[in-house]
Amino acid sequence: MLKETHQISFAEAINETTEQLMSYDESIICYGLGVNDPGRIFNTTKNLVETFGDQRVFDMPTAENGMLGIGIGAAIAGLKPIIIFQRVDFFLLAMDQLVNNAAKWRFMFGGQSNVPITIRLIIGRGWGQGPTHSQSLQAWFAHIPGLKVVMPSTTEELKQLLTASVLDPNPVIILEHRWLYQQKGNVPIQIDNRWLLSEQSNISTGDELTVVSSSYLTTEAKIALKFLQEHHGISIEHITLSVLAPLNTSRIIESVEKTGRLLLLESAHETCSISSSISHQVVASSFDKLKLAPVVMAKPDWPEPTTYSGTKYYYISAYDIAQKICEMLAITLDIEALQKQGHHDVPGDWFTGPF
Amino acid sequence: MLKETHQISFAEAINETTEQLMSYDESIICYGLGVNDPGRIFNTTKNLVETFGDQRVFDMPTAENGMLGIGIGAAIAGLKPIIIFQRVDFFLLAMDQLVNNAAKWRFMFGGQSNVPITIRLIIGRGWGQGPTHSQSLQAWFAHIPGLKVVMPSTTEELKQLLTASVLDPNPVIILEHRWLYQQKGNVPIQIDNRWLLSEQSNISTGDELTVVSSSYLTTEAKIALKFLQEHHGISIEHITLSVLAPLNTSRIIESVEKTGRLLLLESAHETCSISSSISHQVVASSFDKLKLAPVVMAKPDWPEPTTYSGTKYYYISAYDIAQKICEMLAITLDIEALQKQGHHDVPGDWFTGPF
Amino acid sequence: MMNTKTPLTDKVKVSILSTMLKIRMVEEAIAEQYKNQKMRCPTHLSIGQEAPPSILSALLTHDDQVVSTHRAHAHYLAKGGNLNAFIAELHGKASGCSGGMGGSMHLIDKAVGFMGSTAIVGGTIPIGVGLALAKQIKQERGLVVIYIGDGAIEEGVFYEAANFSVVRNLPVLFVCENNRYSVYSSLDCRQPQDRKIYELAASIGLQSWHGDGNDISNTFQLCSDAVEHIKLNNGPAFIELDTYRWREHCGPNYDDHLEYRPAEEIAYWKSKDPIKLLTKQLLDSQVIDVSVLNTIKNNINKDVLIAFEKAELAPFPASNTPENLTYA
Amino acid sequence: MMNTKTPLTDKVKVSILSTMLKIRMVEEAIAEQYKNQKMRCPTHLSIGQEAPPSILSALLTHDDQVVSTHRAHAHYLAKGGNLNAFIAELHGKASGCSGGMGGSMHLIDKAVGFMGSTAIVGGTIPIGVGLALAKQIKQERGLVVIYIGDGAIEEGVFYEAANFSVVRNLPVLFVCENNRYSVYSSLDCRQPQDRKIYELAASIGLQSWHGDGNDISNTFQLCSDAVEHIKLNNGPAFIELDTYRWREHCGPNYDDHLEYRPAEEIAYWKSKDPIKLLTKQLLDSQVIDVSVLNTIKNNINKDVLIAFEKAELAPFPASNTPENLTYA
Ligand SMILES: Cc1ncc(C[n+]2csc(CCOP(=O)(O)OP(=O)(O)O)c2C)c(N)n1
Ligand SMILES: Cc1ncc(C[n+]2csc(CCOP(=O)(O)OP(=O)(O)O)c2C)c(N)n1
Ligand SMILES: [Mg+2]
Ligand SMILES: [Mg+2]
Repeated sequence: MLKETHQISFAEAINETTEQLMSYDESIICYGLGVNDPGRIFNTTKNLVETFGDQRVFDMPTAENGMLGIGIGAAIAGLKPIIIFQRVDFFLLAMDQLVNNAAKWRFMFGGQSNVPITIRLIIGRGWGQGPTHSQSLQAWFAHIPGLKVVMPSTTEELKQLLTASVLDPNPVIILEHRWLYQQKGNVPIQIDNRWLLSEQSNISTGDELTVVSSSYLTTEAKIALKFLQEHHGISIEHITLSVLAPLNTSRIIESVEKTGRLLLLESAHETCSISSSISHQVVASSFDKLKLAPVVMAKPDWPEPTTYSGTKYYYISAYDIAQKICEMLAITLDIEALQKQGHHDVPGDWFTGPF
Repeated sequence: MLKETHQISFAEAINETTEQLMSYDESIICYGLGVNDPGRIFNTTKNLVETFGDQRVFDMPTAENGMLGIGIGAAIAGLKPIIIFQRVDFFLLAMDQLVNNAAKWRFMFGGQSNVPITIRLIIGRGWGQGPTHSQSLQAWFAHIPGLKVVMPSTTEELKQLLTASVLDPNPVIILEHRWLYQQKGNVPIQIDNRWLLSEQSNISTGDELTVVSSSYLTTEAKIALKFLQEHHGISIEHITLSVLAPLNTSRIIESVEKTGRLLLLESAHETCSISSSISHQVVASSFDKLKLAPVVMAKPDWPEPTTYSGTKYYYISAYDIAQKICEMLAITLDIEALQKQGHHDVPGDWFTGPF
Repeated sequence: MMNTKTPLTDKVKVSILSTMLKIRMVEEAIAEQYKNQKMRCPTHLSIGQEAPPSILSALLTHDDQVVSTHRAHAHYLAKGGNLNAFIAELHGKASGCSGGMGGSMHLIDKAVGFMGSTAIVGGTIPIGVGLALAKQIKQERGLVVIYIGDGAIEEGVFYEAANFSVVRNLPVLFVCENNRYSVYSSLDCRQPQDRKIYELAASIGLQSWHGDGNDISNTFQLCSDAVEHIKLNNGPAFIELDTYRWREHCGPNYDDHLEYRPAEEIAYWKSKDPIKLLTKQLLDSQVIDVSVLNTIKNNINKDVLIAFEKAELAPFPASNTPENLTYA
Repeated sequence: MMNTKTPLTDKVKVSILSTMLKIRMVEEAIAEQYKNQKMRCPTHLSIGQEAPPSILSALLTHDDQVVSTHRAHAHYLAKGGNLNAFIAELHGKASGCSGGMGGSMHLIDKAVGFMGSTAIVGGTIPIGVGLALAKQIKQERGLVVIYIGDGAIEEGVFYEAANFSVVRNLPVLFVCENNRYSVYSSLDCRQPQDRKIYELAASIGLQSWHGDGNDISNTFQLCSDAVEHIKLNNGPAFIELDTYRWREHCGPNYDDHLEYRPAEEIAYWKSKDPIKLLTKQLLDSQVIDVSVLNTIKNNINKDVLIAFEKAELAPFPASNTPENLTYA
């Protein structure tokens, strides 16, 4: 069935999807700090309270652990809460309720209650977000059985992923990168309640190497890969990993069995990361097919410094990716055109601070 | 310098080390739920309050996040708190203070304050500890730059590790397995303030395969390896990983370059585990030396069920380890003698519940 | 809404006594059997603390829900939780109320509104508030009772969840069973000396009551007032009831020899055994006679025996159960 | 210990005015310069909220320590924090008070007892209590001031840390600057309508005061009483001061057009500008004249210009700095 689409931004897609979901299923509620304020969580909750009322859409006290637990209770009672935290970092206060209750409730009561909550977490980056506004903790969540972890890469895939997350009977954490919010994409106009959490999707197919990315790193990877393809004819298979947990690496393994080379782009620190796990699984299953060891590019092992100079080489850029690919293919190419112009600490020229 | 030693249990070694440390350095304080109660945290805090007074040794309210933060504040002011949580699971309430403050304080203030706290966490297992009393979250901690993560395997190594942890200027998490507490070992009578956090130590050397273990799995591994050596002449290199973060895999890599085979015993779930990271690092550095892909044995991807029957195959046993080694060496051996006799859910016959 | 108060009739008194007896006798049977090492899980008995949930439950209907803590046996049984499923759960059997996955500390019986107890101190407080939020949003009848101990009061999550329940005017009743101890630790090292828990709760914005939990008629009055307050939609409420655990914190034994509790304190509370006192009152006033009492006890006894027999005979969960339970 | 009260002399008033002026002028310079895009970090200005820390700091000595929040500029400057290091920090320079690692939300100047501000709401509350615990254990002089907003009150960690400070009788002063908003959210959706924050604090066990933070002499009196209370070792204390943020939550601009705050409310608070009022009072009563006032302002102006100049010229941190800072 062909879907009609329209061009909207990632933030608009979140907003539209939420509105359609709440119309479709009146058990869905939506809350979080700032949900109804003038900012409307970067416009992702626009019009919701006007349409669905303040019983279903509401602001909350600054009390992350309590408010997550309350959402879990509401979910046990049959509601489907969407709970929003403006930074992953703030959500650290809620780990007890997340792990000890949300992840285990169904299990520890023998399957008698489900916890259909969706937790929207925003990952900050740049403009001095610094050590307490830029963490990316998907590895923590993926380590805990009972949780599903989703990291959309593109506006195109957002609508399906968010819909499937909200309608999923399990607790789902969806990590949204602040730098994706303005990206435009072709989005199906209507939601489809049969959509599944599709684990991976191919951005491009190729023979020489497999690249796996999630979230904003997909943007950087696309730039690098397009450049290598167009200017140097290098054919690379690019897979976005959208569902990090439960982790299914079959598509990645299939790809690596063809290309023999794997580059994993990791938006968190390397130790105990999802990329390390993928690397391990791929080696375990395809040791003999690999031409070289899988490579992980990750954030260095320190927090994001606030200073402008400290983020210049902190995040992986299209240039870095192209350089690493050349290294893995043992070739030398002119990739200077990939050097980023302008400020490295903003998603685009339109961004002038402060948040 | 030869150290005089004596035979004491793991719990006694913790107690003795703490007492000697507190005598040596009066900036050390010690607190946690039950520190001064009749149980004395399984006797690990015996006599402390009598010797050092209740200003330095005290019980606390059930308020994990607040109490960890208070320890961090005290550490910034120059004290060296040892804070004890009777289960890792309870510590989930304190993730905000751990990650946003303890791990980053030095970094985010440009190195002007250190946070010399030691956090003792106890890992529960068996006798129906179940989903909320048996978690092992070392992978979480190891993922966060700024934290050190220590997992002692034996009574012998405990004293050095605990001493070095407490005297370390950084936040250190030391994960103690409840099933190690009664194990006896030869322990240096006195502490030495020059002791370092030694990252790994060899339990045995061998040529055919490298086994890496931490915490209680070292006990199971030792049984398996001794049996394979004595009854079948199989020579295996056994390394205990005591410091999981910052992760230094050089000794493991050295060993694997000799043996060509690596078996990693993981006491947590596999996804985003420390074992996956070690596997990735070893493959990255020694791809050509490996005879086969590294193997990880881990807990299955669900919480510990409370029921007796549910833990029978949940944890990795000496038998499982021997079986996996046979598989990796592609040999068939009689290992039936390794099947555990008696109840699988207790550390020894002496244990009759309830906690 | 109308005044929903139930009067403390003789009939209600007998029902309260029956509930208390049931809890006591079940718990004593568990204590007795525990040494056989077939209930292999940490177990926190409610002996001595039977009165509060037995009284409150007499005022609750099937619309009302309950969440509880590690010490949940009394709350579960008082709310009408299935006895066979409970004893089977302690034995880790597939027929257990949590399919054997939870054990003593993780009980559930949704059929009677017992929505779950968990072992993390304070962990179910926001769960209960969330259940109440759902009632409000879905416009469903009934209230949610959140049982907690004096220790749980110290957790920030209590404060957070209580605050929200006031902000949204939710139908929730916090019941704090103050037995003065958290494991072995007395209130002294945990809370300010002269601070009253119910006053603290009141200052958060909860309508609050305090009483001796072993005083049946007074406790019934408090509970009735609190339930009515909530049913009239006047906002969330809080009841602090003094009570006492007779045995060790966790496990089947007495631990008086450890002397962390003054002998006089123990003796004082035992002298106020709510079961003995109410039994005497009902016998003295001839509401029941000894034969009625014996019938009640015999019936409980029979049920307990059957529950243990069934539990021991029941199969353990299938080996693929845990995997299947992890995700829906 | 002796009564340590400082009287509100004219000299003290002038010093308070100077501090307020310094904060206001520094903040306005930041707001002005922010658009040049050289201070590339989220920045929460204190304009409108100068009075409380300026007054309290007049009562603090170098033995007293301070921790603060995302909105820390006023607290830092009032405690005597180094201006050059502060402005350099906003520019992310190596000479910044946090070496450029922290930015506006993570300030420190240990030399004057400013022990750190962080960006997680409520995050420094237990840190401050821990500093006070260390003072008690080490028998060091002084108290610890913990600045928080009305939003931070909602975090469980406030409740937990406050409780412990009472249990251990620690020398700590909580100062809640109630500006009625958490980002754009008014108190209505966050806290019960008729609950007073200072009363809540009192019920936790903190000796509490409440006042209009723009009323200099009353606030001085409260602060003085609270500081004395703590110095006499009578236990931890809490002050709630009403105040108002003039500009947007984060960033240099006004955001009155968004209308999340009533125009009359904004006008009311601006009419109570503490700097204008105190200036007028001191001029009217001839404690200072216009030339003294201008000298104060000119000096501040000069210092601000120098600070910005230095900050802009200063080098960024070396590329290996972050790695070296992660572990000691
Ligand atoms: C978060 C957390 N911290 C600590 C514990 C250990 N613990 C188990 S029961 C208990 C006592 C709680 O006391 P209270 O709430 O008064 O309940 P009581 O046992 O007296 O019924 C404690 C501290 C826990 N289970 N969870
Ligand atoms: C734990 C946490 N939750 C949410 C935020 C987002 N946030 C930043 S400042 C702020 C407002 C806090 O309000 P208040 O404490 O009153 O301080 P004010 O900004 O009014 O000075 C919030 C919610 C945060 N930084 N940390
Ligand atoms: Mg208690
Ligand atoms: Mg505020």
